[in-house]
Amino acid sequence: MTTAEFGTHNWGMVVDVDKCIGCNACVIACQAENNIPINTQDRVERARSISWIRVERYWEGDFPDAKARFIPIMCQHCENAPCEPVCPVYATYHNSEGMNVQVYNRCVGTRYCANGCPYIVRFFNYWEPVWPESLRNHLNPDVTVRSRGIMEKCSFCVHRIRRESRNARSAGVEIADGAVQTACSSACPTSALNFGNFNDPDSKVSRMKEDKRHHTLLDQFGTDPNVIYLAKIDADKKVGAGEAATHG
Amino acid sequence: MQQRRELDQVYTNRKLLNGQLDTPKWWLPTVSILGVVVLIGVIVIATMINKGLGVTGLARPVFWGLFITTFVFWVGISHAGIMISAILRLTQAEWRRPVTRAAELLTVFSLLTALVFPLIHAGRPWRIAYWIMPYDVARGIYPNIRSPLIMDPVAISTYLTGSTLFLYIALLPDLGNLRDRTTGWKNAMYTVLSLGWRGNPRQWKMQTVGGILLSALMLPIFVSVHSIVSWDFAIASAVEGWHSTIFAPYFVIGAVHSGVSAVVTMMALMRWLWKWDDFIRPEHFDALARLLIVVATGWLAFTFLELTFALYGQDAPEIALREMQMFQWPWNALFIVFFLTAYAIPVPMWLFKRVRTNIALMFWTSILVNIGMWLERFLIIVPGLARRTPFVYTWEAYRPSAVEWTIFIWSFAWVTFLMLLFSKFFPLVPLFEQKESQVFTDDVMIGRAKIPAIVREAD
Amino acid sequence: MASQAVAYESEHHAPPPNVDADLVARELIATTTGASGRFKAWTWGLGILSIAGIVALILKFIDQSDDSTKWGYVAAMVSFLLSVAGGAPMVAMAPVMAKANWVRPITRIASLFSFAGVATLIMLIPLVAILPPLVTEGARRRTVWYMAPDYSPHFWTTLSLVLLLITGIALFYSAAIPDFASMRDHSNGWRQRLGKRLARGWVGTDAQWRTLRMRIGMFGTFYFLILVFVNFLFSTDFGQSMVPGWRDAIFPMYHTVSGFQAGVAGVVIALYFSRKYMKLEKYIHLDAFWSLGRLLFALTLLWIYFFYSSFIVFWYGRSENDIATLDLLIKGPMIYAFFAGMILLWFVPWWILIWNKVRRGTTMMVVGSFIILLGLLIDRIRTFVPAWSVPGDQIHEKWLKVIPETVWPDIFDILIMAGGISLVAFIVMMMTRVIPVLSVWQVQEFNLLAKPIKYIKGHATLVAKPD
Amino acid sequence: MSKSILGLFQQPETAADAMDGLKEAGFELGTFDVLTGTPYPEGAFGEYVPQHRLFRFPAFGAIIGFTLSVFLTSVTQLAYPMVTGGKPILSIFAMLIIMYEMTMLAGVIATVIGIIFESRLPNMQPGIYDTRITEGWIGVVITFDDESKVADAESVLNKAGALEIKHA
Repeated sequence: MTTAEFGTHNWGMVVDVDKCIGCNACVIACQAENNIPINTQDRVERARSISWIRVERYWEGDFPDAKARFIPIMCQHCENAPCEPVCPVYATYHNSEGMNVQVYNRCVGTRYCANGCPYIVRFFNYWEPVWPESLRNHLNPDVTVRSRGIMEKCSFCVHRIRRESRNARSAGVEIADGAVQTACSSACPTSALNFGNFNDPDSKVSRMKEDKRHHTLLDQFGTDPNVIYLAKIDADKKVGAGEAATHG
Repeated sequence: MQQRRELDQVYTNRKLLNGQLDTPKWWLPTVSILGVVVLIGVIVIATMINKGLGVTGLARPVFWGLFITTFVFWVGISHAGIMISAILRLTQAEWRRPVTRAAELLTVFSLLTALVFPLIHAGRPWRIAYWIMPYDVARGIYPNIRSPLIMDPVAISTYLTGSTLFLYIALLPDLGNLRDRTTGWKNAMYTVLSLGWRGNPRQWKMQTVGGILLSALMLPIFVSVHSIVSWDFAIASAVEGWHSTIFAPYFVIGAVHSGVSAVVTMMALMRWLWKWDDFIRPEHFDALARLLIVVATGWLAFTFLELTFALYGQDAPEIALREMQMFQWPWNALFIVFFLTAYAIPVPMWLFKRVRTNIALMFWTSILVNIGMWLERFLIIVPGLARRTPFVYTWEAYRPSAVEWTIFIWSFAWVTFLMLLFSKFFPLVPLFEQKESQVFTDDVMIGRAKIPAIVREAD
Repeated sequence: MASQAVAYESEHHAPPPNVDADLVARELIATTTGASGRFKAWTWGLGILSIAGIVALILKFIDQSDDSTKWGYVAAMVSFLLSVAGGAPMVAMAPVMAKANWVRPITRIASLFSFAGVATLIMLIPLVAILPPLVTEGARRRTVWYMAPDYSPHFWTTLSLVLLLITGIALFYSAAIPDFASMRDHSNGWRQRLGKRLARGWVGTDAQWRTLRMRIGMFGTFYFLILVFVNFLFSTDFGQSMVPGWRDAIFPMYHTVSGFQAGVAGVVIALYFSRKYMKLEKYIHLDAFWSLGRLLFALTLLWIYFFYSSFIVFWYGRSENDIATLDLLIKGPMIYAFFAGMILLWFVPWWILIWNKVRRGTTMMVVGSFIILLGLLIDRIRTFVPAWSVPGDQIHEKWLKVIPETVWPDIFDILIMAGGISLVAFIVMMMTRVIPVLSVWQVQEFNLLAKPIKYIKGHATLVAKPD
Repeated sequence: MSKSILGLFQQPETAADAMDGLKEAGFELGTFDVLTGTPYPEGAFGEYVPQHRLFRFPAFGAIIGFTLSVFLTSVTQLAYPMVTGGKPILSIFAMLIIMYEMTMLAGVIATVIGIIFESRLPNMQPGIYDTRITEGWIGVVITFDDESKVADAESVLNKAGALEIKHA
């Protein structure tokens, strides 16, 4: 019963788990692109590290024939996002391009959204972000530096989308498929991460979505995510990373 | 149930106004010590706001911790007031009389305390204006009323306003009384506050009728407040321990359980501190304990239902969560303590009249109940968040930091502090109700038996 | 001061009828004999309807025992009867625990309903046979019986219902002994013989009274516990667990509370008629109606509260089974039933009972009670018919995949429903021939404890509160 | 302000006698009143039972509160429509809660105003009074339009056994 009426765009991502080699390039790219403060050792130990995209690793099977499985997890940009209705100040809502956006300026930091999120991809700034002197000039001018006390999460690199749509508008053309790439998708060496427009039926992601391996994470919560996963192909085992990620 | 005692009204005035007309010896030292604790708490809060929430123990995925637990706890305590003074007024329980005002006070002050926690617990407290009172056309954006966090302030402020006014209306006759007993600036103050109370039939009728009417109006609010607080948790479909339809009544009855126990604690303290043995008598504790047995058992039934239907679906994550909540360190220890203190120890004790009429025992058991009820909230909120999701990245435990504990302690000092300040200027036991009970109770002789009876107006 | 003041028919300041105990006994026992023609006609009509209902039940069982989806209306009926017949005696018990004086005269009329538990039991028997086992197609359906043997719900529900019936009758009997004694002394014919047999040598010694009070308290507590248990079992095993993924922790409580609501309504109706047609104005004071009215009002609000607190959680939750459950229970044709139930169970009674004038009268009270009963029937149909309409080969699923067709009542169902309701009325009416509708000794006690007094210059009532 | 006298009694019965005496002496109800330190059962002194319209206040307040809340909840959502979690822009079930609270709040406030208004407060010139009334004494206060009847009023009070009579 979603009431969002989309324009020409419904941005989404297709993650081919079969291609993921767990190299974490996407994580680094995201950190650099989005001015995410450095996850120092103590932050990681205190479970306060921030990484908009992460690569979950699973072991399947027992020791001698154990297999490592990787699955990249970022904000799923759900249509029925549990995080959205609980925010008292509309700091997070669903925009007309099918994205779950976070408005830093509105956020007062109740952290209710983070409780609601089953994927736990929302992060809270416990401290004022700091960078070593050497990195000061490396910050991305297109992305806000989040102050302390607010939530943040994967934005599908919205600033890139905006740039491309500006260019397209000035050129008077539609945004070409694949013109917009998020930091992670452009950094992915095996093109496991694919970004595109689901509303365009013959875009790459729309075509990949039709693959019979497709599934979404934790579908029992009925969140209807915009990130589609393609299950692991396994020669000897039928179990795919998808099932491993969903309950049971 | 009511041992009828002829108490001279002059004596009643002198005893029940001893807090206002002359200061007890212990008052000043106690208040100053509490003041120091309160001050320390305020400083800690200020530092936390200044430094940021990093000073707390919160860590993904536990984004709500001790603060919200304590918030729920105090909101729960606040349900004492209306429970005692509204429900018992409507059901005409005679023994409510000495307790009503203290209970209403507890409501007001615990709500004031509860309100603090969500605010200081926000990431950017200096911006909560946009959250709580945000109808600023300038920003063009209004609060999201779909959010339970908007319903909370609305409900709590409604309850706070209502019970404050309720308290004041019931205070009017006693203010008149104080006005007659005092001189100088105090007299002036009470004259203004009592609005020129005289005690003619019209005013008394308004007291009684208005009291009933206000009770009837406050009752639905009382139920709604904790239900709405419970929906903060219940609507989160992704958190196994929270998404249960029973939460609203379950929280409400739990709140009554802890609130009434808190009233018992307070009564015992009042009886000891102000030496009100003639007014707060064992039979009042007896009656409250009987009430508590019923409430506690009802609450246990709801707990049972909540657990049953958590496992009803037999979903792996739900079962895993419950397993962690009850059988894994450190939750299992907390769970055992919770169950013992909230039900298993006090309620069987209350079954004996000897315990029910023993003030000291009632005092300690009621404190036990509140320890247990605090743990209940903690065990609902924190394990629910700290559950093991399929994502190993988020498997973390939560340890409250010293800052959180300090603010937790501060809240208790703060409530007591406010209470004692209030007691310096206003009577904690409603004098007119006390005297009314003298007027309205009588004995009837049936055969040789002398049976306590109550005068009911034939209206 | 709005208090539980003793208010009277003519004008409020009239003193209560301090008729002497002997006269009370004679007048009340007289009501058991000399039924009017209208009364006889009604009992005949109701009796015939009930028999028709039972026959229809048997035929339906022969005809449709293979298809569980057809039995929703019978389930709804059992739930309805359980609510009315089971809830009513509670009305007598709860205030007695609270030592309320107004309830003393009317405890009997409330506990007469426990005999109507027979009707519930009759309806339940085929249903138990129809109820699918826990394990279907190798999969265990969602119930509270996690590891229990396969037929646990069938067994325990039946057993607890039988227990409820027995406890109810025991409660009735232990409170009725003194009345049997006075029937032995004042009545004649078979009633006297019956009284003689059942009074078991009651002479009213102090020890006998003490044991009597103890028994009433004991059976009352048992009755309450068993009633809650029955509601819990029936609403989960015969309601929720029939729908895969319907997980509503508050539903048993909802079922119980609306049961009490129906019970109070039933008592009000019984009071009204016995007061009107048995000329008992002198004994059934308006005060009782007033207090029952307030009770009914509170329960009405409680109903909407429980309903809303489950609904809002579903509405926010939006997980697969939340949505499926809502679609099943309050979408499609059921939306009308839902709104009808809400209006009849909450809005209209709420609006009627909020007026003190209504609660002090009898006519609007009885109208409100009938409305509540109708609303409850519709609400039970709204919950149980969709629940049973889930095909038997799907009820073990994780959650509901396809919303089944709504089942409409066939001729059997209509007959069964009419029969069930009339059976309850029939049983209660028949019992009034056996024993006075008002318990004699409690009326006497009432008159003993509530004394009209002249307080200085005003009028008041002195209500004694014995421990 | 017209003249008024206050007779003080210790026993309710005597006070009641005084009230009767005043009635017999031809003072109409309303010109004399009884002051007590505790509520007594209505009509205990045969005093004139005050009429009140208290029950209209909550209804009135509730209506205001409800209208206000409907406006607030619906307009603020429509004014800045944003989709959250696929919920309808006008989410009635969330609005209901806010409406409920605001209705109750307005009802309570109106009731309190009603209580204060109906007990004719605040009244900073309460007139003749005695502090012993809050110590259990009972005052019978009579207000006169003409001075002439003061004497027989006093006699009535004395006959009933007034312990003290104050003039003002």
